[in-house]
Amino acid sequence: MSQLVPGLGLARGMLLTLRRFFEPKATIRYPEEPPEGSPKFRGRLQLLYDEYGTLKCETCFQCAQACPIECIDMGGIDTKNRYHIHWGPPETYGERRDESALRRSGRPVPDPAYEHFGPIDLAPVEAALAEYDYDPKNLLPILEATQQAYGYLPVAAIKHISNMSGAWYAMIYGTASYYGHLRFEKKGDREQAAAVAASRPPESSYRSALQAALMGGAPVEDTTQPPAANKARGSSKVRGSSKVRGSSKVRGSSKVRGSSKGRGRPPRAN
Amino acid sequence: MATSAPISRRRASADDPRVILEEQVGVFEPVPPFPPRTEREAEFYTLGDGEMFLNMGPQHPSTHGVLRVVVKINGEVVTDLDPVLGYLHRGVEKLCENSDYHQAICYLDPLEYVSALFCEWPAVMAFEKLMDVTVPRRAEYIRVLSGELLRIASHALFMGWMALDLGGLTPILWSFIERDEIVEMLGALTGARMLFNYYRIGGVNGDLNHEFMSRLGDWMTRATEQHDANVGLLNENEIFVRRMRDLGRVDRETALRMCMTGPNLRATGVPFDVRRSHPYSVYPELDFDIPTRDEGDCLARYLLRLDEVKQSLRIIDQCLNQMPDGPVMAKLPRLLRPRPGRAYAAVESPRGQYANYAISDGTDQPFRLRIHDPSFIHLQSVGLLMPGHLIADTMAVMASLDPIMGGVDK
Amino acid sequence: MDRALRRRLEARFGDVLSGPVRQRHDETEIRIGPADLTVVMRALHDEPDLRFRFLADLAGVDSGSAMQVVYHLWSETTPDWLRVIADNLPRDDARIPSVTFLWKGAEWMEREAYDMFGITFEGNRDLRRIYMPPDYTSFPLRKDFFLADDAARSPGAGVRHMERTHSPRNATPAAVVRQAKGA
Amino acid sequence: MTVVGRAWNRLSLPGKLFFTLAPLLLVTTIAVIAILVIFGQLIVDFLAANLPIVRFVVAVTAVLLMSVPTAFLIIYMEMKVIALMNLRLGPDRVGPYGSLLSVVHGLKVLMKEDFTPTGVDSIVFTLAPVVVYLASVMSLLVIPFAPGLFGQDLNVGLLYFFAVGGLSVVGLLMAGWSSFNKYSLLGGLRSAAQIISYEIPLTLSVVGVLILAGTMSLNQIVLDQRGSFLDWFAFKQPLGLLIFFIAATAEANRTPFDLTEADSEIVAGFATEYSGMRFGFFFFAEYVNVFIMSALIVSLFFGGWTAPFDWPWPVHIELNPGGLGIGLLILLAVAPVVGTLVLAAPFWVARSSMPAWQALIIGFVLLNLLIGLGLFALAFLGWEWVVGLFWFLGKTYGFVFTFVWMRGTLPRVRIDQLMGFAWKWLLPASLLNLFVTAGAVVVLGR
Repeated sequence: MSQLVPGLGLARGMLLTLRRFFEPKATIRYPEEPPEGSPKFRGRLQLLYDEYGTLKCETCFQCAQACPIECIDMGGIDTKNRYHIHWGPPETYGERRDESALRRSGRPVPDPAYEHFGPIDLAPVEAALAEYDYDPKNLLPILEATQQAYGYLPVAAIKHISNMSGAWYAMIYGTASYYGHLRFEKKGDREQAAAVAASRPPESSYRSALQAALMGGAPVEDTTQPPAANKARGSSKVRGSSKVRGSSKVRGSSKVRGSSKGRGRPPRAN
Repeated sequence: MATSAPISRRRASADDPRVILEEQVGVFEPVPPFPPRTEREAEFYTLGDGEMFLNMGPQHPSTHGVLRVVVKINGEVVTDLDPVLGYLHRGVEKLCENSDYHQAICYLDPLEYVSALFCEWPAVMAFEKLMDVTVPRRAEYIRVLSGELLRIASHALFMGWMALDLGGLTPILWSFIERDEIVEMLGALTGARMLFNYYRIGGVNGDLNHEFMSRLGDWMTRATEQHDANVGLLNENEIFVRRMRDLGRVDRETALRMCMTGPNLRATGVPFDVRRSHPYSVYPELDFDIPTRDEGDCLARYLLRLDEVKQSLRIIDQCLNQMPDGPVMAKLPRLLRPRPGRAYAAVESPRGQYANYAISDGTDQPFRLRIHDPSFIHLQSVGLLMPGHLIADTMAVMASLDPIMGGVDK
Repeated sequence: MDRALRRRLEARFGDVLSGPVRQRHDETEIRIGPADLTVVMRALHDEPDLRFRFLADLAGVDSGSAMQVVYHLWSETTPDWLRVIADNLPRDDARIPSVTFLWKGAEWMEREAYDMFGITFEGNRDLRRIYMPPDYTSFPLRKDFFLADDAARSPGAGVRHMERTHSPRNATPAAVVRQAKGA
Repeated sequence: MTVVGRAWNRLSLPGKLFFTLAPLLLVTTIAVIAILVIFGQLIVDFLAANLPIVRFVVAVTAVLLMSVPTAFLIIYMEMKVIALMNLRLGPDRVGPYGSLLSVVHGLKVLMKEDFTPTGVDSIVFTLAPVVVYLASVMSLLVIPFAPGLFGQDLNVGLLYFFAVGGLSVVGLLMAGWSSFNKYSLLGGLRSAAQIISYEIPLTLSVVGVLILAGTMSLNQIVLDQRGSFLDWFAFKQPLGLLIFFIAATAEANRTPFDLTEADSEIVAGFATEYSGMRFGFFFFAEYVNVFIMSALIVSLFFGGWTAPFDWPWPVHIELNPGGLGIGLLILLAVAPVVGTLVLAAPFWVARSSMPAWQALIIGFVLLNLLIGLGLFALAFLGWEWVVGLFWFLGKTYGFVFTFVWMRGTLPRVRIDQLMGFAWKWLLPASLLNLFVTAGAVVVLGR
């Protein structure tokens, strides 16, 4: 048709653009209206706090080991207030990247045991590993043998196990922290735990926050005054938590959550 | 510009300001500073009578991604052309060798960044072959569904780019709106808008959810007419048609010799589509045609992609009808250590046959992962299609082959 | 798995095969020496009962002990992918005839294999580096490639990568190399 | 001294300014008055003696001054219209609906570094933008905006227009050649080939109009078309109009003929190496060209400033406010208040939630709008040049919109198609048009 009448196609195109000229527009005015994040949006990493102002993160490393490009670098205290543990690019790269690169290039593989935990003699670990032929499925016997050798599980040993057996450090750590009879520190070695305990908010602040949350009454003032920061954080989180039950739980930091704009907006027509 | 005397400028040395350097500036001749290494290079970098080099890219506005093309022109006529790659090279294959099987999938994502699922798919299939995993049928259907959606999005973007390289400003934004809807719903399904790390070994990451299905249904009701309205701007436009017809023509023998695949091969009349010629996933159960066209010029490639969009819509409809129930992931150990072996898997990406060749040595990391990218092959054939056309057509031909530099440079 | 194809291949190339015809899933695999490549490829491409007209992939492989070049072919005569492995190329000087006389499109794939593995394809008239800069000296995808050594040779020598900066001192490959040399 | 110094130091900044400026102002005023008293007669005689020169200088100044806002307006139009056609919102941050964005662009261009790359022929490189800009601005001189409102009524106006407009090729070629860049070179050569080959159909398509009008002065041509819109040359010269429109698009380097700065092929054509205000000159010149081409199409084919139909009820207004006497004062004092209250009342009644002051503000704004409209209506009916300007700008911006619309829609043609179209189709068509018109004039008389 348009081949017969020259210029007809052009005219149609012009008419189409003229019609679009009056149609509703698709632009999102970004800073004013934040884009809709779907509930499954994975783009944002954030640490969640529970109602009492403590981190929900138990440093179980599940996220770190699930992260495909090893971009999560985390350290902290585990829930039993036991131990300073660390996971992140240094270890992952030091252990996995260089190890594999060297393994393939036929060079001596370095021992990535960490200096700041003090290098140890890894011969017993090697023996245990060799006994159970480096198989992560026999993790528990290996760990027990290691603890038998050292009396506890040194980090260097755990890292060596993960390095040799190919199992993730986080997996071994999770296994070891699950069984009660596996220790991470020498008997009677509690300085670090004490230091850690000093930095945590006292139980009383939790009790007051709990009362505030349950019976809504004014939080009872405890005799030992808690650190101001913790108290403020806890109370603020009590406010935030009521908002969490809104529709947009997943999207956004507590700021967006708190704003009335974030919640009652209809989905984008598009 | 070929000036006899080199333009030079005196400036103080960065190391020692008292030292004054006489340096040549302002001139960039694309001729490499070293003697030609190959026969072809020697032939290309010798100028004939009245010829000159024009260096397009890597900062040229319309080379998709960072591509550098050294064009040998005689007036406005392109006599020869030499693409220079590697500005986006990330060594993905090496990265995959040093990361375990799950991580490798994620590294493959940003290769064809406009249709990322098709980069994961062959790798996932190859790994499944390596460890003899059978994927649940629901997962296969979800893969086909999302893949075809992404194919439509990619083709929509192709049309926009095509028009943009011909100087039309509007279609690129319309097609981005069209693509944005699809990408939004895929974001609801996979959790990411562009680099969805969604296909997993033995299934997919997460089942269909309500938001995705509602968005999809909303979109399917108006997809066809919206698409027709968008392409109505160009299909009958005399200027467009006259420019695209008989441009960059290639016959089927040459196309086969150039290892072309996908729409560019089908535009020459060869009905080679991996979905049919080497069926994978659940495509044998689905009913769709392989559109082909006989004249292998840019217009044919453009129109062929429009037909493919319609076929993809058909496939999506059937997927939604035949979607079975069941799990979306096979039971797998956390630590994957396939037996030593080799596996080759290919899928039909919007640009052609996208293939991966994986070798396992028994460890938890692939011993070798070869990535075969169709854009790489098609970009190579630009040098074959271009000579005799004008500078203005260089970008048009390149756009009609639709290479993605992320995939070309790996 | 296409048994007929296997029989055909054994009947046709029985003498040049350097190993048994392996079949797994939908792949058929034959191994030949680099010397026979031209004959085998031409036969596969031309002969009416094979007609492998379509080169699906060309990959270089460093098996640690020797170099390989792996071709994947497709034909309408069989539902399988045919994988031709040209095996036992010496690692120091790997040479193999090019297949650009059949598939001109193999040119860049061979360039890539050359760039990444240092395999020389005789007959490819444009065998340059394609990804790496022209003054690059090593071949990244070989198994003996090691970034630290390469960085020492490259213009970026002395630049510390982030992982090096963060990781403990004795775990840096440079130290490792030193240890290896010392030991 | 110290006294004065201390007093001076005590002054604040405004005070210092006042005490500096006030004496200067006094002195200048006295001087000016003195000069006027003494030489006033001489000056008046001198100006009266060579009025054309004065008129020319004034006209050139006015045209230069109006070219920049025109460019701003058209740039904003282009941004906004294309955005709306793309289903975008376009500029919406600076000023109401982003209408000040083009002004910001102008300021940005002014503040950018005016960069001269190494190796360019710096003199030619610097002169080229000026040539291009002047070529387009000088063409504005002969365009009749309204009865009595034009720079110069040359009797060879059209020739002057084409001659001056042709100068822009030289500028583009200079830019392309001097800026030491292959893209620029290609752009310059393209522009030379394109503009020169489209000059011919452009000129030939007008000849029909010249034959019909019998004059080359644009003002006369417009005057010939006054009356109803049936007297416009568009209906006597449809083919000429089509050819002129296409050729004008090519002349102004607009899509689909914008090969000169085809960004997807040759990066920015002749303007690749330019930055800062030099680029700004090219930028403005392009849009001023759009305005000029639209204005020329309107003047030649659509009756310039003449209304499409005569105003059916001719009104003659003579205002003598003095006649009202004291009533005028009362009116001026009372009318605004009463009007505001009257206009505010309905809002205040209608919406109980609205506080009174908001209603008053609305009423005041409405009142001002009404008064403004009334004044414009009076002027429209009373003064002819307001009518002329109204119609002229209306038609012209209609065509500007068409140019922008085409840019939003059409892809770019190839260079060989472009030349082939000019020489194979437009040239014969314009010749045909010319012969037919001449024959018709000979046979039927004018």
